Amino acid sequence: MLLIHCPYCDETLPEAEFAYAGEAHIARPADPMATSDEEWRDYLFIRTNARGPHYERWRHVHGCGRFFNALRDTVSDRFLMTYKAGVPRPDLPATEDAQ
Amino acid sequence: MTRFSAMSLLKNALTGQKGWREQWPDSQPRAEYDVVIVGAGGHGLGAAYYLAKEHGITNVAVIDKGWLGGGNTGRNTTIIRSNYLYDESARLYDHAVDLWEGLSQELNYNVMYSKRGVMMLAHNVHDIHSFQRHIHANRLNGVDNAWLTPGEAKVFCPPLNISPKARYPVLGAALQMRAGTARHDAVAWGYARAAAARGVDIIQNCPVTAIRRGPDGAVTGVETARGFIRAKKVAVSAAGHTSVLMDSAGLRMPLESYPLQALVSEPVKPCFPCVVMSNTVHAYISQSDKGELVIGSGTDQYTSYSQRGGLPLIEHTVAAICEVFPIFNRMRMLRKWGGIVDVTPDRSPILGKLPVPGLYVNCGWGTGGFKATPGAGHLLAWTVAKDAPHPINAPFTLERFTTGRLIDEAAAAAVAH
Amino acid sequence: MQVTVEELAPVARFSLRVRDKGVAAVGKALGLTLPGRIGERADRGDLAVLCLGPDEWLLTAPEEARAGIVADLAGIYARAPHSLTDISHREVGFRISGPAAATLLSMGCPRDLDRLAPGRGVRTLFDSASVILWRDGPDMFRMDVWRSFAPHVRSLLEIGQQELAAGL
Amino acid sequence: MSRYRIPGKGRVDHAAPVRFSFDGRSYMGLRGDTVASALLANGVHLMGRSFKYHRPRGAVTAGSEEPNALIGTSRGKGRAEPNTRATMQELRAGLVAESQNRWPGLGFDAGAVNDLLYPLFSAGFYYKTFMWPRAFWDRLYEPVIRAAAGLGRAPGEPDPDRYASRYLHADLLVVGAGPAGLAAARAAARAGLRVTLVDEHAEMGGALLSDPGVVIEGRPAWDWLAAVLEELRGLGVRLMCRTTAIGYYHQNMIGLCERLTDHLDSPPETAPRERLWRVRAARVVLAQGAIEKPLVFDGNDRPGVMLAGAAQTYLHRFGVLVGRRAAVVTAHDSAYFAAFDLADAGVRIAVLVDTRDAPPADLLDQARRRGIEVLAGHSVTATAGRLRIRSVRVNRVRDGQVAGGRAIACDCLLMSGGWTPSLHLFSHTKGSLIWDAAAQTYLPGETIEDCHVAGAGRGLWGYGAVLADGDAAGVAAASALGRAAAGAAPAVAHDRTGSGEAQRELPSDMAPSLARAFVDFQNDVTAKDIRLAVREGMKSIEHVKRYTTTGMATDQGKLSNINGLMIAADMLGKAPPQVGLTTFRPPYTPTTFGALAGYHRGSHFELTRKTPIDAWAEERGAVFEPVAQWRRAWYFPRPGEDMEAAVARECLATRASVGIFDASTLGKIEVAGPDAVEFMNRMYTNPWSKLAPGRTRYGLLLGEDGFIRDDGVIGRLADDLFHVTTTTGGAARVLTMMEDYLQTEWPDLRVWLTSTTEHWAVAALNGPNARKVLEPLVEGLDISNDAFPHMSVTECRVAGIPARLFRLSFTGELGFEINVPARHGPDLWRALMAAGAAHDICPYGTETMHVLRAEKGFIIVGQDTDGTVTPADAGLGWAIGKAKPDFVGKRSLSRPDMVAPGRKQLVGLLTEDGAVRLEEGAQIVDDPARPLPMRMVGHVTSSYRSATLGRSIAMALIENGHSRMGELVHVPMPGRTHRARITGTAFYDPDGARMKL
Repeated sequence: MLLIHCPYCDETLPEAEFAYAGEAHIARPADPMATSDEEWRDYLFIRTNARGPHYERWRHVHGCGRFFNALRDTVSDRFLMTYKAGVPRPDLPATEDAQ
Repeated sequence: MTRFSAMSLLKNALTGQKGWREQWPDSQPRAEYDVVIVGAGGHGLGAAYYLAKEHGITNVAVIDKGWLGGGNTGRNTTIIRSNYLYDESARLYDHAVDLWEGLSQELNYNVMYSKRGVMMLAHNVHDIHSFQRHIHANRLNGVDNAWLTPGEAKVFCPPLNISPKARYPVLGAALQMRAGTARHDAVAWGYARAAAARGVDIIQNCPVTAIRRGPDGAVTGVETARGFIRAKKVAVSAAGHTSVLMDSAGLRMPLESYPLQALVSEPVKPCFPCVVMSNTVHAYISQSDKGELVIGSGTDQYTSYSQRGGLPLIEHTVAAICEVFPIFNRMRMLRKWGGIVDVTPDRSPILGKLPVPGLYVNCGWGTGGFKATPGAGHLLAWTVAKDAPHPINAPFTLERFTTGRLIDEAAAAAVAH
Repeated sequence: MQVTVEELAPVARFSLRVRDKGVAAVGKALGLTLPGRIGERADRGDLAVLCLGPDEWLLTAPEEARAGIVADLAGIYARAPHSLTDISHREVGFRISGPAAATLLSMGCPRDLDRLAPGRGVRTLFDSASVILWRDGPDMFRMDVWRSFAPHVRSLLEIGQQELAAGL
Repeated sequence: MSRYRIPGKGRVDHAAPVRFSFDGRSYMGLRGDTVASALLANGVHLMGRSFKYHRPRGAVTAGSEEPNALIGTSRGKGRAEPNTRATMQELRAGLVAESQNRWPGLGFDAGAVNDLLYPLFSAGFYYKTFMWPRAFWDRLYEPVIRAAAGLGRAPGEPDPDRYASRYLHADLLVVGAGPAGLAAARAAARAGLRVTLVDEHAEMGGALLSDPGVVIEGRPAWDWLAAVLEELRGLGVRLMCRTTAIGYYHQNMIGLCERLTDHLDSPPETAPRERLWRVRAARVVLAQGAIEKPLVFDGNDRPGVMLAGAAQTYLHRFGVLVGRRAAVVTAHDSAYFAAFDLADAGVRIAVLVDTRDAPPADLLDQARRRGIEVLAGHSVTATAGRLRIRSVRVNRVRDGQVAGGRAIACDCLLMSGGWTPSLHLFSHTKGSLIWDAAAQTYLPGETIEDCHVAGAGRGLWGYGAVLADGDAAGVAAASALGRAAAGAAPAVAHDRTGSGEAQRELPSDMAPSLARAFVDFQNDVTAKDIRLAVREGMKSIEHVKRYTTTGMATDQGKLSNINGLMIAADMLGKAPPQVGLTTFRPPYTPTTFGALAGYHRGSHFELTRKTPIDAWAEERGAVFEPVAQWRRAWYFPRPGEDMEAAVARECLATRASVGIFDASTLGKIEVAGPDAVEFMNRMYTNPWSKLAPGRTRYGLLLGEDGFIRDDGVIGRLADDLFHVTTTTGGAARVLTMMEDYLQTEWPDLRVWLTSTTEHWAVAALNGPNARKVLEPLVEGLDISNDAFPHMSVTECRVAGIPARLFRLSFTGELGFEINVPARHGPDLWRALMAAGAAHDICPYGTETMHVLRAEKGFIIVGQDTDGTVTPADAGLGWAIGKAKPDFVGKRSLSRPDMVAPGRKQLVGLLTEDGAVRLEEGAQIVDDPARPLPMRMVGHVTSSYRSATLGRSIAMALIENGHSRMGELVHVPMPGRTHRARITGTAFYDPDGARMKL
């Protein structure tokens, strides 16, 4: 069971209170009807599936209820950082090599 | 290759087992191959074997970052079945079962394919409807799958708890007799030995770091830890690691890799004659020929390559087993392990050509890859050899995610309201 | 080890949702300052306000105060748009008290209760049920559970009490 | 007192005899004994049979790593378990123990015939045979193989015991209460940390319990131990015996399994048998010590052959002599101390064989003083004896040359191949292991967890070193958490240090093919098998392990892994690290399923949600069906009625007069805020801007993939307030989906969502007389058709209860849904029943609801749709706001395959023979004459007998169904094929007049 820091509660809490919500920073196109089938497929289905640091979303569902973003190393499962929804995608911490 | 026979066994028994030779050589990579297969699991080794045997293509290398059969092939609960709903899936998996049936003889290697029957439990009205739909579709597709009453299910699997008072009472079951299990390692070893005997190079502990393409966009070979290997055709059969590899070829995949856990109990005398699956309570169980109860768990909720997996999932899985089989409550878990499964949006595999000339993929099997091993290998070999999909794997394209023709077995078993 | 579990009498419960400038206005209408940090609580007489999320508060008050609260906040809606939803009947409250209260809760709550100071409250988990856990004192907790989850939670707590009684 | 027990010696209670039985024979042991120590005290070494060859075996260890002495234990009905370690199971009054994997008996076991066939049963044997003729595998070979499998017998009855679990949070968790663990816990606790110290044994102390002669801080080991435990208790340290750390999970979560009652004569009725602890510790110290390695030589598995350290433990902890005339063979100094202690206790040491040419002089000196003959540079090449060792064959070895041997009589043989640091939990963290060439063993390397290995676990030897290391680990943990801590490395006198050399198989003059030198005792894997596996191309230890099954027995390779690795490496001519090490997998020792399941058994496996009306329905004899987590009244049979009769009656009564239905489980979401209508426009397919307050509308929700996810009637209570209803199973999913879009895509919208599902109890009143029943109960509201038309909503009082009143119909009849606060649900229900009595009001369940809606052609999401159905497919195109620029899922509806011909579309289906009810899930074909596989064009989604229409009705998804009205299709069933005609889905009152009465 992971330990996750909720950026809204500002507490580090057990995974049991959280729900994973998929890759982060995949914004819904502003005008979906203007997208091509390929662009729409990318939005719906294509995922980075990074081996190493992975930008992803979690929800503190049994807590403050907020969706937020996290950067987690999918090899070690370590959280490198978590940040509030809407915050622009931060760069990789220099220390982390991207596998 | 020393052929296994009653005679060779006896001879070796009398000569202190001295006669056995290497089952496959641990090859060094050559500069060029006609076909490079990335991933020496059952699927990849099978593809190499069928390329050599059925298509006469023997200048083939199977390359793995670790030891052959060390991935999901050796980390699953070995359930084999083909009672899928959609025509496409039913044909795909039934093709595999056809090959399973003669595989030991085909490979001269006992893969211990055990047709002990797979029974899927229905716990509510919705399950019943869903199973009936499967059974009717299977019947018209020529796939065996029969409905059992709770009493019949209990006769087929005595440890089953069919009390109507259970939190999830057993209201019936769907049984595929032709389904069962096999010895997972033996499948990889058997294919490796038979492929090597036909001239295939098996290159272990040699991570493939990138797929290279020429100016015309076509595949030119693979970069590996032991240097560049030239090949006009590259087939990637690397399960959870497919996304990373494809990325190097400029292809982004509709895949996510999740940790999948499984566990075994201490070995006990035979007490469990078949395979039982309950998708509603998430319990998957059989007993190995060694006596261990082999139990499948679910995937953790987050993507991961750590092969660790959490305790809560194991707790839930074991609770589910004890709910359906209360007599196992005092049994003990001996060991649990984790694999990495690659899952597509519709939970069906992608098996075929890719937009990149000379590049082929076999991935997205999720938690169900082992059962398809011979079929996947066979169809991948066909697709590579003919540079065109076999009719059976033709629907399992990458394009379906653009056009919307998904093959979604799980959605078809939608939740009741 | 001693611990008692009792079901509490019904109270008026509201889910209050408001943000930005509205927060101060709503607080004013309620006659207190809405606590700004998740887990913090403010009281005014029988009215307790617990901050559950960045724009979410739980109000509890005696049932007879319900109409008053609704009227007070309706009055400022135009100035301070918000959502005030009556959830009085959605939840059932339990009080868990005694020296072994925290131990009993540890059978289902994954949080480190040593870090939940008296006077605070949070939404968390008990077994499979989402609950709101108030710590009213060192050995006194309150747990709000959705109505249909309450029998399950209650029954688990009873099993836990029996374990403690057996001394194992 | 038996002749193997030393009066007054050990930590057992000599004043408290305990009677137990083994294989039907009654024995006497002492309180504090394990089954193994008690049997040994009675001179019994033979405790089990091996897996493959059924060779007689005795206890080889005194701990949880025991591979041989596995027994069945039981105490009364339902309380039996196989494969219990006799070396760990404490004696309790009346314990019934049985040996395993033998027939007819332990002494004479027919299965032992396998032992004679060993030349045939080599590693990988199974893969090479049983293939001819093909058919024999299923019918003959596999059944025979399976029948021979397994050790103990699985339990046959449900388990009456309880199991528990808790979460625990600590600053420091120390695993292992030997000297290192005790020192670590003490240092950290003195610095004020929240410390938990666990040990798998019945009491704490670890190696100290077997070395009472050591003096620590001026006190004999056992006095020091008592004092430290006292101090730890005083410092508030949580001390947990009989507690095994089973696994090390992410971010310092460790699973513990505590055995609470198996050692008790008569446990309290309500006490749990075991408890699973989920510990989250800021820091972890692993002080699990080291496990002694067996030596590998022919006959090293005979009963009476035992690890030297185990013999020392039986002597000191239990006052038990494992024999009277002991031989010792060792590659490590530690066995000398075992020999000395046994000698001092009166055991005749027949010989001490040291594989090393030059053992330490002081040890030789001490041996000489005790009159022990030490044969340095010697090897053991064989043992003799059937059910118990009788003699050992000893050979001199000079520069690889093995001289002829001589047999030396003995009744037990103590062996030591050195020690393996116990790194199982460390490697659960994916921590790296580093090969120490000098010590020929793996030591802990790097790990990402906040974890520290202390003591023998990292290769240290001798009490002084281990205690100092533990103390340092405690200090380090404290300072890591910002607590100043003063170290106090304990002074040690009479320390026992030492070293040794690593061996493969011991040198032998025997033909290798004949040697039965066991590496994995339980699985009967010999050195020869491992060499064969390598010869056959198994070049990684993972392959060797899987091919030979070495290390896969219930001890998980605790005894065999390193020996197996050394032999494989030798065969490959590589250094062990090049061959690898099989990963240790949780749990550390086998863990009871019940403990993992914890409270989640029977009714607690998963909770069952019940509505406020549930009790009333139960009273009324309702039959229930599970829907998602809820249980819902399915139908209300009257005496003598079956389901079909009851449902027919409920349907007719509702259509004829009035029926009442508990709709409380429907999901309800309050959507409130100035931007509520904009939010609804974006989420649902329908247009909402023009829906006036006080009006309701059927809402359709898609996934972004364009497929139907959920539906429900939605009422607009005010400009900025919607009362959304969802399907019962969809409630949580829909709210999550809404929150997701709201929080991450449209955070600018001023709208808030609140689940009110459980705030409201809902009674649905349907039928031509519904208004007559309701009218008298409604206060201050005209509910006539003109004042309160179909699809209206308002707030009012019903039966004196504040209510939200909907006028809508899921049955096709005049209908109302009355929402009242949940606690008032039963009052409302009773009031309606009373008011309805005059109209023969009929309570109905979900089945009748399904039939009534099907007669009207209303779909049920999840039954008539299955996650692959678009609004157009379902004939719900009308529910799409054509003018809206966007809503969730809109874009996907124009993907090529979503508009391509041949999609399956929802239609009605009427069998030619109205008496035939099609099966739900039945498949539909155009030409039933075709051979298999037959082309299927669709399937039946809903099918009922309609009492109202006096015939069966069905709905189906059929390719191009909407353009095939009136066509005949075929439904092949086993036995016969039914013919049915494609129709519209509205079978009853198609123009909907009855809803608008």
